[in-house]
Amino acid sequence: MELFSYSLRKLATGIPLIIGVTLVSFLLMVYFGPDKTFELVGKNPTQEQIDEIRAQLGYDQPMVVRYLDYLREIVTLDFGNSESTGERINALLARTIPVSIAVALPGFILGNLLGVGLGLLAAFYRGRWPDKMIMGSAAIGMSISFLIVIIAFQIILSSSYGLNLFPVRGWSVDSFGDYVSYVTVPTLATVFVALGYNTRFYRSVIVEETTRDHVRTARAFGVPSLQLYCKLILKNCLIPIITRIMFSIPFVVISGSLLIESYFGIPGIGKVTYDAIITGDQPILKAVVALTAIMLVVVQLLTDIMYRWVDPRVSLK
Amino acid sequence: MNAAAEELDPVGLSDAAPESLWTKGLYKFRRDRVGMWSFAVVLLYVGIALGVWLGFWATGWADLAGGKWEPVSGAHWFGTNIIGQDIFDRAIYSTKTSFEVGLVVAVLATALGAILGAIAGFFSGSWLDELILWLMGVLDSIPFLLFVAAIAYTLQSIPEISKYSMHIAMIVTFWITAGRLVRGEVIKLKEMEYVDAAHALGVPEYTIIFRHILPNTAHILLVQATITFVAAIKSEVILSFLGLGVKDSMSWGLMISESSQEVLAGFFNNFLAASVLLFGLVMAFNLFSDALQDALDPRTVAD
Amino acid sequence: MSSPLLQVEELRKYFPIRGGLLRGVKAQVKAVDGVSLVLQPGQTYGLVGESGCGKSTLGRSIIRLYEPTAGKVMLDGADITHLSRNEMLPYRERMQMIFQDPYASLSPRRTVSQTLREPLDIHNKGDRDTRDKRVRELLDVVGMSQRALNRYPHEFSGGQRQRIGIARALALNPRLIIADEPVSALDVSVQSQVLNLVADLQREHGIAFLFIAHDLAVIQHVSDRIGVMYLGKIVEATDSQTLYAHPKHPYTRALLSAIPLPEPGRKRSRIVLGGDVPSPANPPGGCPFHPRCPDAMDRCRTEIPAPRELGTPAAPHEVSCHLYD
Amino acid sequence: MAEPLLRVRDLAIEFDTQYGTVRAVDGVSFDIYPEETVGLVGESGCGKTVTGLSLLGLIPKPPGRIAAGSIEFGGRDLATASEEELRTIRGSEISMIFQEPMTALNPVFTIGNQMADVLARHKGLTDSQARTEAIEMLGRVGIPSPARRVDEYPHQLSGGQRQRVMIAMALSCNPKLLIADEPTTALDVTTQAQVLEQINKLQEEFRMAVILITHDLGVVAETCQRALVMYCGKVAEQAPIEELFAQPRHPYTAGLLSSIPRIREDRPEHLPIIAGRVPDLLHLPAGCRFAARCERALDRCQTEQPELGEKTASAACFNPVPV
Repeated sequence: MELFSYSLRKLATGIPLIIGVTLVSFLLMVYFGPDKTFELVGKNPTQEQIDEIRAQLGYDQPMVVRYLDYLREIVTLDFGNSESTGERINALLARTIPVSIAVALPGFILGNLLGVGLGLLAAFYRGRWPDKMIMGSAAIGMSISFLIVIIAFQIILSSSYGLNLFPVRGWSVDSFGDYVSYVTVPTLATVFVALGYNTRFYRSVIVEETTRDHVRTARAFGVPSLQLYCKLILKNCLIPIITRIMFSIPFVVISGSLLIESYFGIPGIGKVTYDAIITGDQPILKAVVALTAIMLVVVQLLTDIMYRWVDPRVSLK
Repeated sequence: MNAAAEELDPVGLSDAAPESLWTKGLYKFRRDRVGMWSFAVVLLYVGIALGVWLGFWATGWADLAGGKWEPVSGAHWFGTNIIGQDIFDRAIYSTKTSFEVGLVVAVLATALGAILGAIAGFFSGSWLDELILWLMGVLDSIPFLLFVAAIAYTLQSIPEISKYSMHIAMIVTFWITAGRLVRGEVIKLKEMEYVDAAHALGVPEYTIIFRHILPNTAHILLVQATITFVAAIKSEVILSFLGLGVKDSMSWGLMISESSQEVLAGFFNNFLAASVLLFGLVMAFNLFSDALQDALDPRTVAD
Repeated sequence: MSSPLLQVEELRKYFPIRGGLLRGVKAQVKAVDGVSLVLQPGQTYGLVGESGCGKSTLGRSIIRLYEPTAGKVMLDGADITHLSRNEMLPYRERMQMIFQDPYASLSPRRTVSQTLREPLDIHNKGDRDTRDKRVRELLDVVGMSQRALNRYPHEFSGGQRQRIGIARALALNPRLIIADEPVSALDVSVQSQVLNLVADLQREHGIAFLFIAHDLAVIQHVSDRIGVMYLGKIVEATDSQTLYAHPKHPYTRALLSAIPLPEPGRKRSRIVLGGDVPSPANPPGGCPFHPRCPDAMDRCRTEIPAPRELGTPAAPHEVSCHLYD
Repeated sequence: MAEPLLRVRDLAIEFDTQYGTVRAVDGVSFDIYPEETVGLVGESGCGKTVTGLSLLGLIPKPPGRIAAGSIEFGGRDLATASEEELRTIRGSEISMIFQEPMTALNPVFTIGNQMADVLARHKGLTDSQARTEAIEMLGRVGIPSPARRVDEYPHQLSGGQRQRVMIAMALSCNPKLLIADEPTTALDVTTQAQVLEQINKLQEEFRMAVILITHDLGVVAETCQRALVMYCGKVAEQAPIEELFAQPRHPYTAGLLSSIPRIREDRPEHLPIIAGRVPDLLHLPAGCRFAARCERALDRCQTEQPELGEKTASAACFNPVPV
């Protein structure tokens, strides 16, 4: 019950964020955005034709009404139809979001697990050669553009100039084998790029924790190193770790990996968003923005609840 | 003159020149070999970019100087692209583009973050802080690429500015990291007793913020500026690749975009030239930034 | 008797604890809860108590680093409790502060001369040359060499930094200095150096001090009058000799007996208090000291003792304790 | 006299800094006998804490290391012992408590959990045995309602109580030696009195030796039988308490004793002071480290380093204060 009322209050405090995000994107995309009337009407249009198109696009309504319409769409979770294909946006999301999750999830999990593991290892050997090796590799990994990684991995793993092990592009989940063959290269690329950043972040969090007084106490009472790092220190580091992981979830789920999906031609939400950006398909963009903001508010709530679960000093107030 | 006076000094100060924290930081940086090497590489890139800017080299980046996909030769060091432009010139020219984006975004985003972060931190808990925090939260919640596209939309009608829509989008999103860092630091610093002392002397609030507090975050800002520089360069490449970035000019992102079809046909020069130059700059800058951070870390500098 | 330099009447400073959805005030931390004191020109009032008793908050409320919640602060007979930042400016010349932490009280990126010139600049004292001269003079007064001028704080030891902080407070020739634990962060051998300096300033420049400390041994050397604070209230106040010779309040007695003496073999009957200082957010009812008091009676649990005058008009001795009712 | 429990000889501890190597402790020797309380006194930076940490191999390395000397304890040399060996000793035969009770305990585990962990490791107790034992120990150090407190987290306790928990944890395996590093410095005077009383009482009950590291000569006078005064990485003087306070031989000890602020019946115009400041460890003088601040310094003091004698009461000084 306490949890429930806390959740309600927390969600309520998310409203200004949602309003802010929608307002900013509405102002940019719609208020200051391009007038699409003349893209849609034919040559030498009559005034009636123009008016009809404008009414269809809602341009005849005042801006305030159009923004309130947007808010109504969010509350009812009904974002209308795509301007370019006419497809129901809800159907579009239901079709593409699972694809995006399927593409991004393995890389996301692996990238963070390996990041924590390597971060622990580097922190444990701080200043000695395993640390230098890991951090050196992380610096190299961080310095290679995502784009280059994708192209290079495609050449090396998927093209006839390299190992030619996986399909060049495309997507299929007809069988588990298909899934593996299509998801491997995107996953490897994601892990490669994320690992450098993650390892650095997790190592610095862990190293910071090792300088705390309670770690010296633990050593003064004979706690073995393995237990010290994997239990005592790690539990104290969970708050920044959880924060980092949780807050990247909305961007992984809703906007997907736009670059990966458009490069590999994977029909996920990222590709849809990219196409919508290129064609200026506002209803889709508005839906993506709104959903990201809502997800962030929910994630914030979940994160707070998880904080209490890992740190007794945090209370739900 | 009081009794407990001069006797205190004999073992006091050394005769060496006064040392600021910067002098100490410089001393430490000089002894960091990786830092010095990476700094040298960064300087090399700066030289290249300056040369392009002054018109010393890579002036022919847009000329059709040869045939399609010519291999590496004395005339074309990295060969030519699909329409016969010199890849070496184009790659060198792109260095200037990168620095332009990197410097503009790093300087302006860090400055904006410093000012807004300092104000939010100093007045933490007030409506001003709430407003700035809300703005940070909002801008952080809009997917980056969408934001760039939206800004580009908005500025379409103003041609003089529209070619900077990428810069503006980056500044508007990248200041947030600096802003949060500075805000956190200022919240800590404003509790320091030297700030109380300034209040007790009647120093005006904005003088306290900008003369007493903000200079003590300078090391954070400098490091954050280098990090933003790298982020801007990397984003520029991806945005240009996606067609949302540089137009009417040359950039490594555009070269990679050109090459994405070529590589499947087995022509790698465009891709390699852009990637290697980009990697070199980003790597050198990352290492430089790390060394700078170590050198300016007050925990090790102060004692 | 001359007119008082500083008069504090029933001063209160409450800090709100916020919580809930609209961040309403859920509770109050009563850091300073109705304190009155009077300080004559050139005198030193020692304020002593354990951490969390509100002594620092009191000092900071007097110099308006905190906005007092209620009560009155009068400097030279003028009420300064609610003056605006600008109106306060002329009073800041007369009242300055020195701080506890010699590592935090000087801005690390400003040289000694920049730090010492600032008060003169803010208050428009003289021209360039007179300001330069004044800065050199200040270093002299606190016993530092002129070589310190262009150096940064981190090049100095704790004791030297504390001297620079004192020089900054002296720059405007104040009549009152609030010293918030100025020696507690220093090593023993340096503490005495700074205490001697404070005593000299008091004697030679006629500056009055409100000297805040947790250590009864430190405060004795500089104070004319001493007030003992517990949970936001002054529980006993009298002149220095009387307090050490005839402490009345059970808390003062416990505090005195708890000081470890550097005299081995001298066995004393020590009053060891039970428990810890309660949180000022949730103070006990009645006398705030009753849960730890060895002499607590029934009425102490319910009734807050009022200050009682036990001394003479010439040597006042105020105690807030039911034992003396 | 009995065999010493701990025998430290010529201990030297170095730290690498960016400006060069610093010897924080330089040639320190002392013995600790069973069941005695010895004070290790000095001002900040004199090397007292580092000496304490080195006894358990807790010097952070890098940048620190034991550069020379031996620490004999129970037939082993702790200065050269392996990490495994040290681990079996830490918290069981030698325990240590620290200055900052607020941060010394792990904030995300209950105090019972942290205590039980020590008991399980060193005494091989099961979880429920360890818990019972932990509750008993909490009671013995004067924590009210220990059975309830055992399941609380450190942030729910006050500073004084946390320090008691640390003491309970330190004594739970009956150590032969307790190293207490400024255990009451962060506490208020009235709480300090409680905690010192508790340490004295427990020392008798547990029959252990205590090394009390502190800057407060008052605390030493009230709790120790012997003391070593450290200055700038060296022992300046060692003596039984009564002797040390009544007749300090080293001018530094004498200066320190007279400069302590204490309650006096008559107020002197000036408190006695030690002029000058402690020399920088990077630029140590060739002779006695106190010479530049010393009123009794001879020519010889500027060039030659005085040695501490072997006797239980001795001062490292060429011109000691006459008795």
